[in-house]
Amino acid sequence: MKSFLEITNLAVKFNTRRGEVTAVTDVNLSLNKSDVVAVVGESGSGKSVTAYSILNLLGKNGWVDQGNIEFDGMDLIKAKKNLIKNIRGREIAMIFQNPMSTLNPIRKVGDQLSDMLRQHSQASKETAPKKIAQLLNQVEIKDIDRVKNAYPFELSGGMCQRVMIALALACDSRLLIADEPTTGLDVTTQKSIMDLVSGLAKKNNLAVILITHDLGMASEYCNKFIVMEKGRVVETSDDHEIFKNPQHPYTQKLLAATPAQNSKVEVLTPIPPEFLLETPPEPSEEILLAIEGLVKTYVLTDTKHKTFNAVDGVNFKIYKGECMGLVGESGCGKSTTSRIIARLEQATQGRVLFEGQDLNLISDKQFIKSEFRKQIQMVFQDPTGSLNPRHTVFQLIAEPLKRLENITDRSELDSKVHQLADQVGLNSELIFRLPHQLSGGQKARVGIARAIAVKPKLLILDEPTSALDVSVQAIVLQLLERLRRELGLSYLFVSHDLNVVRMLSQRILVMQNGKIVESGNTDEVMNNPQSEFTQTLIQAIPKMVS
Amino acid sequence: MWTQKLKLIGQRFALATPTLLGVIIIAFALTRALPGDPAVYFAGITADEESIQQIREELGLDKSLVIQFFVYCENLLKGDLGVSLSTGQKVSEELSSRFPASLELTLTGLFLALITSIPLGILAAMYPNSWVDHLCRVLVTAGASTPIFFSGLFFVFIFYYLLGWAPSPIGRLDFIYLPPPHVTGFYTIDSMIAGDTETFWASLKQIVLPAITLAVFALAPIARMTRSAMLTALGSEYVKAATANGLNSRTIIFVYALRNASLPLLTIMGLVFSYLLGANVLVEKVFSWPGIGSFAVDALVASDYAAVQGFILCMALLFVFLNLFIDILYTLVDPRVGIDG
Amino acid sequence: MANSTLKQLWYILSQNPISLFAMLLFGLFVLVALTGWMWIPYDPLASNTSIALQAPSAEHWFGTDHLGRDVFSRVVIATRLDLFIALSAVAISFVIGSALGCLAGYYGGWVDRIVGRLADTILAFPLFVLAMGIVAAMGNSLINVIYATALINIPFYIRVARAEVTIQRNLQYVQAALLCGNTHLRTLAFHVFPNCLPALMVQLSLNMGWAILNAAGLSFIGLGVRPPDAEWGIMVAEGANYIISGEWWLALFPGFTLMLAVFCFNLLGDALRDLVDPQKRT
Amino acid sequence: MIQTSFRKTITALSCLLISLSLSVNVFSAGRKDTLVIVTGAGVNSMDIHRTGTNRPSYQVAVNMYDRLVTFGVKSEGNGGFKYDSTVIEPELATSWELVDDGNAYVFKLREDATFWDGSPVTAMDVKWSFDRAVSLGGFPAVQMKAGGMTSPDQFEVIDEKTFKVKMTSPSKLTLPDLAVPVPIIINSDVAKKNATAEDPWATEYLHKNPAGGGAYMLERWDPGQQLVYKRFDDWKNGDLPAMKRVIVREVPSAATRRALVERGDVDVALGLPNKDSKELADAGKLTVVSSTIDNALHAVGMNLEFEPFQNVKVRQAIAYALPYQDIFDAAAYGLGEKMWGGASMKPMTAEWPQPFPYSTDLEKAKALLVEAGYPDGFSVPISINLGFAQWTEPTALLMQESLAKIGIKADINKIPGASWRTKALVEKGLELHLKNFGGWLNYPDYYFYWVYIKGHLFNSMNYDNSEVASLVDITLPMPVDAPDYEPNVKRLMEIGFEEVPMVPIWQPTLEVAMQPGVEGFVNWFHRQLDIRAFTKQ
Repeated sequence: MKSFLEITNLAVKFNTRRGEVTAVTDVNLSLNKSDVVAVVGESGSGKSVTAYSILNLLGKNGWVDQGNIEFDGMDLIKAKKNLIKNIRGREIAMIFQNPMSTLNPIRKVGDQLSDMLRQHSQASKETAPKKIAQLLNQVEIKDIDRVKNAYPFELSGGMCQRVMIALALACDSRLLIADEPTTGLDVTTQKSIMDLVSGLAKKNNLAVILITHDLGMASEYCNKFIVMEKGRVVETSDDHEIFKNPQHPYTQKLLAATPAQNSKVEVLTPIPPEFLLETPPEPSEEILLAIEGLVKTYVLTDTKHKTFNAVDGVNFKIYKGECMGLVGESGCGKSTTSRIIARLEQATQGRVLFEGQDLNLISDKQFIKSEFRKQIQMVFQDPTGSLNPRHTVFQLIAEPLKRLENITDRSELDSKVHQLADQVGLNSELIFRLPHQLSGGQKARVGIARAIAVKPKLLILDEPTSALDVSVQAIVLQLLERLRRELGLSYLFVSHDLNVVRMLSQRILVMQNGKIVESGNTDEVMNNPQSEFTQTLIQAIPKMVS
Repeated sequence: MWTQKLKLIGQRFALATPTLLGVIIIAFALTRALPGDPAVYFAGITADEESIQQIREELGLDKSLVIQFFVYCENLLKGDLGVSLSTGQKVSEELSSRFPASLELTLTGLFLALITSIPLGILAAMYPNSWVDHLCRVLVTAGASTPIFFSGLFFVFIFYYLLGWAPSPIGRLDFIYLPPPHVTGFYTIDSMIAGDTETFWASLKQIVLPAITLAVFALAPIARMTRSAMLTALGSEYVKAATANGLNSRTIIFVYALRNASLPLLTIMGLVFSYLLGANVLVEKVFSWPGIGSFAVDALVASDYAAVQGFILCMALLFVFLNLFIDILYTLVDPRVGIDG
Repeated sequence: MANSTLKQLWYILSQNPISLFAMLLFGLFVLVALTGWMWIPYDPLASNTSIALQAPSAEHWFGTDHLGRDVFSRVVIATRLDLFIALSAVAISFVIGSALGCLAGYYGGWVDRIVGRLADTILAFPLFVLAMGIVAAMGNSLINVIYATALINIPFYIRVARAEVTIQRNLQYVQAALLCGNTHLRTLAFHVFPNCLPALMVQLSLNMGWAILNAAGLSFIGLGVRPPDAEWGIMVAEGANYIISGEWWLALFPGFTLMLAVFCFNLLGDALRDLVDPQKRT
Repeated sequence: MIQTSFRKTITALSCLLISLSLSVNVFSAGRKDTLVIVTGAGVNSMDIHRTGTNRPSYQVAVNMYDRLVTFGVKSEGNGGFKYDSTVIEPELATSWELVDDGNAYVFKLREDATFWDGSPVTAMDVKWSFDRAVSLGGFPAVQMKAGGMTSPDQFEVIDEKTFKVKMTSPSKLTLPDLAVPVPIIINSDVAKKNATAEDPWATEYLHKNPAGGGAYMLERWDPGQQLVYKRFDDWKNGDLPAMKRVIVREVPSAATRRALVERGDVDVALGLPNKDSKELADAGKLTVVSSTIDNALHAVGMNLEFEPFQNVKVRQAIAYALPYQDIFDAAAYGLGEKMWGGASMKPMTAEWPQPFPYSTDLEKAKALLVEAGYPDGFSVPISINLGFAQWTEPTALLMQESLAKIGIKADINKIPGASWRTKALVEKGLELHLKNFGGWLNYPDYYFYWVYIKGHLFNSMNYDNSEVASLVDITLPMPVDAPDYEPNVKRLMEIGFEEVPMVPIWQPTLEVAMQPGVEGFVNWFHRQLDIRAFTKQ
């Protein structure tokens, strides 16, 4: 008997500015009713393309070049437009990443639900409101009346995703394709959304294809696994065996790189690098940075004189040679704190004592000329956006040397840049490339090389790996750890991901609503969290079931 | 939410004030810098020094510029725009009698442009890089590239002089008709109100050719904006999601894409409108249309301060109110305005 | 690297035959502007009343005008003047407008407000009428036509530069530049501004067309270019009186060439925008 | 589906457009007793005495008001008429005589003449109107002054129907000056009713509301668009006009005016460019009237403030360097009277204007320049009035080309019509310029009075010659049949020939095209429209 959904030998091509590009080849997938399949892979692996080709959503420039997709006996590739239209949303539903932008921004949520219901004749004008209430209730939305009459921008990301799920459930479809449904959401929200999806799937007997880059999430919620790399399926497994005993080297690499509850930075690659096997030096007792009563107040523009404290009385210290983790969800004030320390913003109140000197007392002009500008540097979140697209790698790394060290001699610059590139493991033939010709990991290395060029004492890492694939993240984390040990740097590691922070940091701060709610040694915080918020955070981390 | 929106509208009003002040100052400075002594101009053909001086005093031109400016502002507050020296009428009367003509023409042009260019833009966005897209692009660009004085002249030549399809280019109505009783000032509407279909057709015939000339010129910005906004909307996540949800293409294009695309379209309408008002000047010249554009050109040539200033103020006011209107419309269409703004 | 850009260019051009056409046309116009004086068949200024108002023929491809001058030679020679006016006007508005726009977008606050008001004030006038007023007030000369055309285009550069800088300012490379010890002004000038150039270049190309139209419109109503200099707008204006009497070639050829030039710049702007940002093409 | 709906919309739209265009009925000039005239310039006031009233508005004074006297009108045989400067005819006055040793005129007013409101026209009305003309200042006062009338004291009411004008000294210009458009007779009762303390002459009221007794009344005036006249059926001061209603529509574009008359949409097109007029005449479908304007010249002026032009040889060199025939062909299309190639440096007759004794001779021009000490020429801007670009532009272009051949480099300086007066006539600061002036009163001495006397408005050349000044002074009041008149005038012309501060090129014409069957266009010295004589079959 044929399975519920059967993809055989799928090959998809796209017409792009660089000519015809094959996105996936030879993809096979089969799934039965009530299966929850994870399609795992890093960016560019072709996992989303595979999902989109099921509903023929490849857009104008993409097409299925080869292969077959059969759904419940229907050939979806050769299907007429009308048939596909009726299958979309009715038989097979889909939810996407960035729920805020997948809902029509200027149409009320209720109307969008009603569009869907009426399109598929699930309700009439009269019965729609009742049905909508039912649906919203199903996705565990409490204040149904408010949500129904709300525009998407008035709802939180998690709420929007719930609405999307409600849309997907509206017609009792039998297959749900979830394309990275939790990307961009906070960890705690992630968990509740995934719990909801898996609960509903069980209840409604839904088959689910979960497309994700997160092995942890896959292992927690799915029962079948497909690993993809560069448009090909590299490994398939019908059970959790894959986590214990991965066959393909890529799966092994991926598995190693995925931070688990207990993984250490040195084991993020299948073969641990030598330098990390040495025992790390003990952090010194000397205080490098002390933050005292830091407050940052913003005036809200649309309302009269209403203010909002992004950072609300923060105190902490960083010792020399130490990595301090700063964790919190989006909007908690962690970025503002780091930007104030990096002197990209001015504090409203409080002191930033760097080696005993209050930086807030130095004017902007003086600061640029002072030693402190060299001593505090930063690595940014977005490896692409943080590199000037018109500068070559050489120019990018040389910029701080020219500006802050006043090195103008070309040969001196040349040797320094090469040395730095070498230090961060950047091949010297990449040195005259432009950012768009580099991979994500290479860009991250350039960012790090630039930051350490002027030999700073404190390096602020602002979510340095959140835009990277896990395998790249692993290498970058190892690089950072190596540099800290070799150069005796101190880090302030800002991230939303406790699991990542944990691996590099000796101590951890947890921030919520502009305040620090928990601080302590990494092991203490992870194993014995005191505040309720930290507990939820830790619980929300997907557990690798193995 | 509504109080917030009202507040926002109030803010827009406040924002317009410095613009208006700037306009008054620029208008004043500009017109005072015009060459040619109006006193000499209006003294008549055989006037001598003495009578010129007499007229100069009469016009207040012997006083300092600062005083002239304050006198002007004072008069302005009283709603007195002065007397146009070249037509001899009160500027306020002159403008109000000519304004409907310009507005009727501009709006008709805009309407024609909208009903042709929006479908064109949508078509082009639905089939990007197809022949439809290319054709649309070439057509609208050619329209925007044609100097309006050139197209106007050739339209008259072809459609009036050679083919005789269009009526003579002599303004809003042919000689044989009398203007309909004044209600809105728009001859087409007023004649409908009066139930005079003959005059209605006559005025409609007069307006078609100049309005088409204008519309051809305005096709491009609207069609291109429609196309790009539609492309953005059609390529957006929510359209993709709506497609995945199986909504039919009619709903997707009109309810999901077009309504979102109408927002950027709205914002350029103000610009298009002012663009058309500027183009009006030349069209009114070619078609002898008795609007404020041709009035302003004549006034400018005659160094007619009061008229030029009145015209500029009238335009600025119109523009400010138009933008306000667009803002309000925008607030009504886009629920997000006023919340995160 | 250069190779891939070329490849991309070729792809865009092959997808868009019209852009290709515009590029060729642009090359032709530049060539004509640069070399026209060498190969025109007649002196564009020499009158000969005995052959006035002759229809296009083998000797006079575009016919002759009311003074017996060769319309073809005049149309060709006018290319240089028209492109010169447009280019200088656009260059001035580009420099001033983008500088103001960048400052406004980068610093925000009162700088933004003042610059914004300035742009709004200029835009509150029907631009063509404003240009007329400026030329009439400052004196009827070519240089004033250039200034006037430049002034009315400034708001557009302000807008584009401001919008672009507002986007760029929030990208992290700006903060990285600051961390590298650049002052704000330096960051703006050497990091942000170059990244706004593509968008500004698109505006520049589109504005070239606009500037030509505007200058031609002004000379149509008798402002700016002085006879006997050949300029398309003035030639259309001179020819306008002869259309009804059947001497259509006086206005048609310069008018058509004018249209073609503006057309070419508009399409070129489109093509540039395609190259810079395919999503934004309008 | 969407496509089809678009297609439907577009089809519907094009159907609408086509049906619109097809249903257009070509309106041929209309009913028999209505005349439609298109003109380029618009009327801006109903009151010729008011400050700021433009020239086209003088037609209101001509058609809606009467004067005491008028000039005779003679047919030119081509459907057009021309005023006769030698004949003064009755209008409101039935007779007049010179009294008090030629120091005053006494006019008898028509007994049954009434204003539009039916009230009789009295000498009091005339007095009030003339007082107004000399009191309001500005243009009317200056024009009255040319006829020797400067003060209300000069106007006296003898009885209801008898009126006296006293002159300060006898002048041949006084009577003709009463026939120009300025001294109109206003219904003083109506005017006084609408006068205020600040505005005793009712300028505000009369500006918009004519109050007269002329042949036509105002039916409708849309400033900037049209003026509609309605016949005053009780008009007694002349033959009752044929047309009951006359529509004067403003159409600024000359080409459109031509198209309108050529397609038969209007009866009369005024102010046609010479070229159109010539072509329409050649086509033969329309009646084209082309007649010269008395006492008017299109000329090149040379400003004596500019150093080279102080040398008479340079001025003569310019006069020899002008490409007269080319200009006449390209700018005038051969219409008008040639003003070059005169036989001798001494005028044979007192006829004015007459050709100046210059013609194109570049050799001679070059030689004169060398003699004058400018062998390499010099450079000088040619200033032209954009308001008259039709003729000034081609003329300047051809001049420029020709002057270059004798080494004079001339750039063309275009001046908007509005600034022309200030720059050319008031500041008198234009070095080389194209000028045109026409004297309302057709006497050569009147022309010299305005143009050749230092400080006078139209002497844009700053020409100063004491002999001319004294000759004009003596000749101006002199009757034409006085023995000294002809020699004086000849001498003036001789000086003009010899000294050439201005070089006339041609005497311009007035061009009008009319539908066949329409007749009665009158070429007046004031060049404005007189609708009273029009007839239509």
